[in-house]
Amino acid sequence: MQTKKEFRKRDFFYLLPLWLLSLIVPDADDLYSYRSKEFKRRELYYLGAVLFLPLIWSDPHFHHLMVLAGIYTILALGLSLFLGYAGQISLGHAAFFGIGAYTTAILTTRYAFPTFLAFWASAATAATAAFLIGKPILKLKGYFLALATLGFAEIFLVIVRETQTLTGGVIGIFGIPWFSIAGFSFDTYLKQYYLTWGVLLGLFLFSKNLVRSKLGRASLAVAASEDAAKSVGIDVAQIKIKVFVMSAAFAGFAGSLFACIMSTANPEAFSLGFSTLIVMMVILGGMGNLYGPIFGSILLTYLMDILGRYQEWSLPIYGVILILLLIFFPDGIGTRVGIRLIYLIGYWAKKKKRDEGKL
Amino acid sequence: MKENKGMVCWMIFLILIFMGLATSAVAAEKMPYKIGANFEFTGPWAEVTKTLKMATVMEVERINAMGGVDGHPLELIFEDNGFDLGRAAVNMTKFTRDKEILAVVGPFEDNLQATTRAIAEREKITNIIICPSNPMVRALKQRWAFNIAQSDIIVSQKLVDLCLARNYKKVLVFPAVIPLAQSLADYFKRFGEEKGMKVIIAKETHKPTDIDMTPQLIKLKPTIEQEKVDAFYACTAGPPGPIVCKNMRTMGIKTPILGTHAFGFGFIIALGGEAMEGVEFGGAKPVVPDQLDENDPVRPIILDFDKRMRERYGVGIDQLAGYAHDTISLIYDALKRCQGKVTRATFRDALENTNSLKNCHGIYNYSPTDHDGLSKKDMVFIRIEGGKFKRIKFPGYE
Amino acid sequence: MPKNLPACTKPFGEGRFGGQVSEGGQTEDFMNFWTYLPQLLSSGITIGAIYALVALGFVTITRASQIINFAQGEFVMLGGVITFFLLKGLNLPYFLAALIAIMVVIMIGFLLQVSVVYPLRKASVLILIMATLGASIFLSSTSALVFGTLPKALPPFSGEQPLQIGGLTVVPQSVWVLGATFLLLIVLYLLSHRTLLGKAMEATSTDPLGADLLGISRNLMVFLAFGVSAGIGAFAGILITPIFFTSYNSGTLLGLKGFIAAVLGGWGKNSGAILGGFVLGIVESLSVAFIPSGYKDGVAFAILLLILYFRPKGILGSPFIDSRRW
Amino acid sequence: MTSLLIVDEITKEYDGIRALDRISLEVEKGTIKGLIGPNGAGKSTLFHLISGMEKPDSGKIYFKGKEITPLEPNEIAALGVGRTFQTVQTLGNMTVVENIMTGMHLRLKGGLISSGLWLPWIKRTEKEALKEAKEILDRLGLLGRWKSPASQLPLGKQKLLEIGRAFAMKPDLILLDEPASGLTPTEVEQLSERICQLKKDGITLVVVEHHMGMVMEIADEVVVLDHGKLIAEGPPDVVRGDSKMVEAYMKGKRLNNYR
Repeated sequence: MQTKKEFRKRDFFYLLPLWLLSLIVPDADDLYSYRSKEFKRRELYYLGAVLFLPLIWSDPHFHHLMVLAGIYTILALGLSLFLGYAGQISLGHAAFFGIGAYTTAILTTRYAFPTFLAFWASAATAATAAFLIGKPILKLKGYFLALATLGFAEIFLVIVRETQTLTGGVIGIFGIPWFSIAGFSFDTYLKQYYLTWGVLLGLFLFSKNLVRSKLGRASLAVAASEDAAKSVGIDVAQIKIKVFVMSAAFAGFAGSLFACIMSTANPEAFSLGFSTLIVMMVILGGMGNLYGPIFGSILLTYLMDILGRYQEWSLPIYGVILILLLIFFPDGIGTRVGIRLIYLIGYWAKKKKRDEGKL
Repeated sequence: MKENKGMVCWMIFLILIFMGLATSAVAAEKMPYKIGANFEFTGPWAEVTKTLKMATVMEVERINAMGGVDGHPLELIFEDNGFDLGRAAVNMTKFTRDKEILAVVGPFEDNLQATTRAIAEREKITNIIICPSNPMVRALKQRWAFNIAQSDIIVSQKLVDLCLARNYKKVLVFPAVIPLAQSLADYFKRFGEEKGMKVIIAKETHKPTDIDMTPQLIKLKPTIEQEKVDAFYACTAGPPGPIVCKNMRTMGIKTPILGTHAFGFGFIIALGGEAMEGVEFGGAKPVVPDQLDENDPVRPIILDFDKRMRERYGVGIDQLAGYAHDTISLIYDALKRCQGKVTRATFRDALENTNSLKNCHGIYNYSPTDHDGLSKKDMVFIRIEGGKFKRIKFPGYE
Repeated sequence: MPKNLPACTKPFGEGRFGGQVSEGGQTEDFMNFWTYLPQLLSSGITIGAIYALVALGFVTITRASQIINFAQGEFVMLGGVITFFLLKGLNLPYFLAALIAIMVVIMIGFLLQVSVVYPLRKASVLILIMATLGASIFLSSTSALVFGTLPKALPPFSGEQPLQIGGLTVVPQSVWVLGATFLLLIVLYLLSHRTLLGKAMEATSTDPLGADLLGISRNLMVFLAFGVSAGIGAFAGILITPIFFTSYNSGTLLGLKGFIAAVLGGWGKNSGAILGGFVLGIVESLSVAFIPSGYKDGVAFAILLLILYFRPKGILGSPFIDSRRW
Repeated sequence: MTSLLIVDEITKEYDGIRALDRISLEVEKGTIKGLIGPNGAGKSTLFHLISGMEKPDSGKIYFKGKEITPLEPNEIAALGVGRTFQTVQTLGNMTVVENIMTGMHLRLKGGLISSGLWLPWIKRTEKEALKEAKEILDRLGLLGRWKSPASQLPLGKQKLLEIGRAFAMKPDLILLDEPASGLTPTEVEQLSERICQLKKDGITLVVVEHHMGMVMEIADEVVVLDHGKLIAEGPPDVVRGDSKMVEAYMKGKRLNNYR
């Protein structure tokens, strides 16, 4: 009797924080449920948080961090279309990010393009590059696909370092202007925050639509079983190319924003480590789930920032944390926690009903 | 059960009291002046940063032991930016957020410096940068950014002097693909040709990560032989230097080798072994602390600093330790000269008015037009002999 | 002192020595290129041997279980660095230091398998890739923490004086490297073709279920394979450190090149790994004669892309390519 | 040519072993063709060749009088050949209804951008597709679980779902690869009912099956393969009496044990 009471108490203890968590943690059955048009209440929570958090918590450091997280999220969102939905591996997205950044840098500093045009141009360039490289590469699978994309990224770095007349080589390009639309320039972190997350919101809706359309189903089918996909007449190679190009375009957008906000572009920023970081964001957030990238990138960006305090130890700790997270949450923290949550709530509700029934 | 509860209550009460006392005690003494340090504790520069940290910490403790700046202790706050652009920028913002932080030191990597300097300019906080080697970055005329290093201009001028003294008429430059090396090569060519030398910059380059330079050298060897170059300028930094020397000696090229001031580290000799014998370069004074002139104004400072470093860490000073020492003493000096309330603005003005301040690396003079500080007189000619750095002098070139 | 900084008012890159290369800088005349061909070849062969050794490490693991261990390069790095530490820090004799270092690295390999690969044995390819990458981050940064990031150089096994063989000069260490490589190849050949253990490893890789039915413990095989490959890596590290300095971050690139070599020669074959290693090393060092040396690293990855596109089986063909995972 | 599918003298070898040896058969429109034979007789190989997953060493395959031998699987599917798999391959990462809608892939329109922007016509198509998919599920009796993940269905339902997916393509020919394997007798009953319904819809079927009773019941014609050779062909009753088939397939046992 007493034990039962204790149980109920403990459940209650769990539930309050977990309910709060459920507002920020992506929904587990987003993985499965038919992707419906109408927004859920949870999504409104997210939107509200994105809109008002920076105003409530007006701290430049937080804003700056969220700007970075937003940029990484755009990149990770594109990657999760390719990684989580089409089930292909890419370790080369840092290259597309870099292509975007360099396109913006060159266009704005050399040819005095308005940043808004450069923004679209960089996405176009990245998409074109993805199309050209994807046609031969995407017939590979698994490890070899990963290695091929990685090789592409390395080659991109070498080219950037060597073509000094165009990219400034290792010296890089400086003095990229702020992002500005029609004379309104985003010069404070708050404005940049709204810029980044506005772009992110648009791309998020875009990919949400994409995922529940014909193309999204086709890519999921490719991920599940290519034979089955072929047997219903899906052109597997074409689908792969489409998704790859799409994710590269996202990376281009992200790169352009990055160049504008950091006001510099140099090869060191687009190395293998960055690709790894982005893939980790997608995995940890939970693959095949559009909220995953957001969750994962915010998580990792904050992790990196906190680790900065442990000067020399930051990198080893980072490595250990990565491995542990991968071992214990191979299908993403978000998904895992969400499932636990739903299970627990359901269990609690059942138990309550049972007790009432008894009384 | 009950006793325990009572105990707990008492404990909490006592703790609260103690905390109150502690806070009041802290409030009693003067607020510290905070300095942010935005360094690469991980990544390729980790070793360098370790030295910087050791020296800065030691200097700050010494100043605090002397009673700080009229009562205010100095306080260092370290953040790791992991060699990453985004994290460096975020750290910068984190520092600017804390109103008590007067200045930020670092980062060390060229590509990060551009961003942090831009932020410093926007947020109006002093950013002291150690070894800004990227010409594009160093040359940005910014109010709030100060450089602590021999600029590559004076390094190149010094090396040209060395060539003239040695009477090298034709020099082949083998540059690395790092910003420092590139600007060094350019300036060396310009000043050398002003002085009537013939400077050949090879098309062959090498990366900092290359582990074998033989192929490049093989392509350069014909040039060396046909053009009969008098000296070979290994324009690089870090491990590639010794590798180049080793490979050249292995291939039996006997041309004398010139180095950059980045050769002035112990590990370079350790790596190169006997291949490094006879390499000459224009370096900073801390490289040869014991071989300076008696009348050298900075000699006592260097010797004292060297002694303290050896006492505390058991290692002698090198150029980087010198830079760290100079950073802290510059800050100390500026803080002492601050009129009235010490704010970021007043601190910056005081720092900009630094005038003939004696330091490890020489005599610093900052002015609104010059944020570089050092001059050519603060460098010496150095030759590697018997696995040691040996200072060499030439009449007329000092 | 007023400074004129024309270089900095220049637009980027323009006038850096992409442009302002002087006349004598480049040697397009192949007369003297051919005269130096043997020299290029010798340096290529030395590096090729290193790549071959790293590739052997990859192959060993793949033969036991179809896993790619991205931390392979770190084994090489650790071998060199730990030997240096024992030699210089603890003043052990060279041979003993090398032996202990190899042992330690083998232990690390075992630990890696137990702590990372075994828990993820049922995970997808992607997770394994990321986990091993995380492991490599951890290993390299930890070695930076413990042994410092300064590059390390071991004394060569026998003498510093370069040998004069005909026209070309060779460091005696590269002879050691070559000899050791072939010795190791023979040992591995015997291990994998003459002993039961090797056959068991291959069996687990080609047909895991069948191996299980035969009573071969797959996990044990993977465990042993990690130890062996770690040993090979450490051995390679000790061999190369006298010639090319080993620093905490030199592992990653070496690992990738070794992997490229393994794919080039024929994935999953010891002979393929050796062949691929030498081909890659020679092509890399010869390529410098025809293209600006800045593109040298790109060459290896270009080769990777080409080989993956046109002949994923590699030169000698591969037993594993058909399996669904590749 | 009146026949819908014509397989003409095709041969397939796997390193030396002849999986199929100069097989030729014709499938009339609107009939059900049963394809039986012991394990390793090459039935699944034949399916792979027809659906283009593998290419024959020699011989040709015609569908609607058009040669489909060199075509890619998805092109063949686009011509109207649906199929199911021996090891059931439902798309486990999607819901049941999405599986069916995946089957409609070719019939839906919508490009990358337009579906990303969710333009009106996309909206309309998706709505109709959903409606139709639900109808199909209703016929298969799966409408109750249309929202649950396909991987959570029991095996029998998954097989049905697979057939539904193939049917959603509105094909002219469906190749069923051992639809009844691993099903309980009642499920087999349901299955054969569904198949007959499909036939009523005017869809031609080719069924590979071990379950003799079912094949003999639903098939109009039966083909017996053994070690890559076609040893008997004809209506079920004829084939059942065929001595060659009996001793090849039944290993001399009396057939009615299997009925």
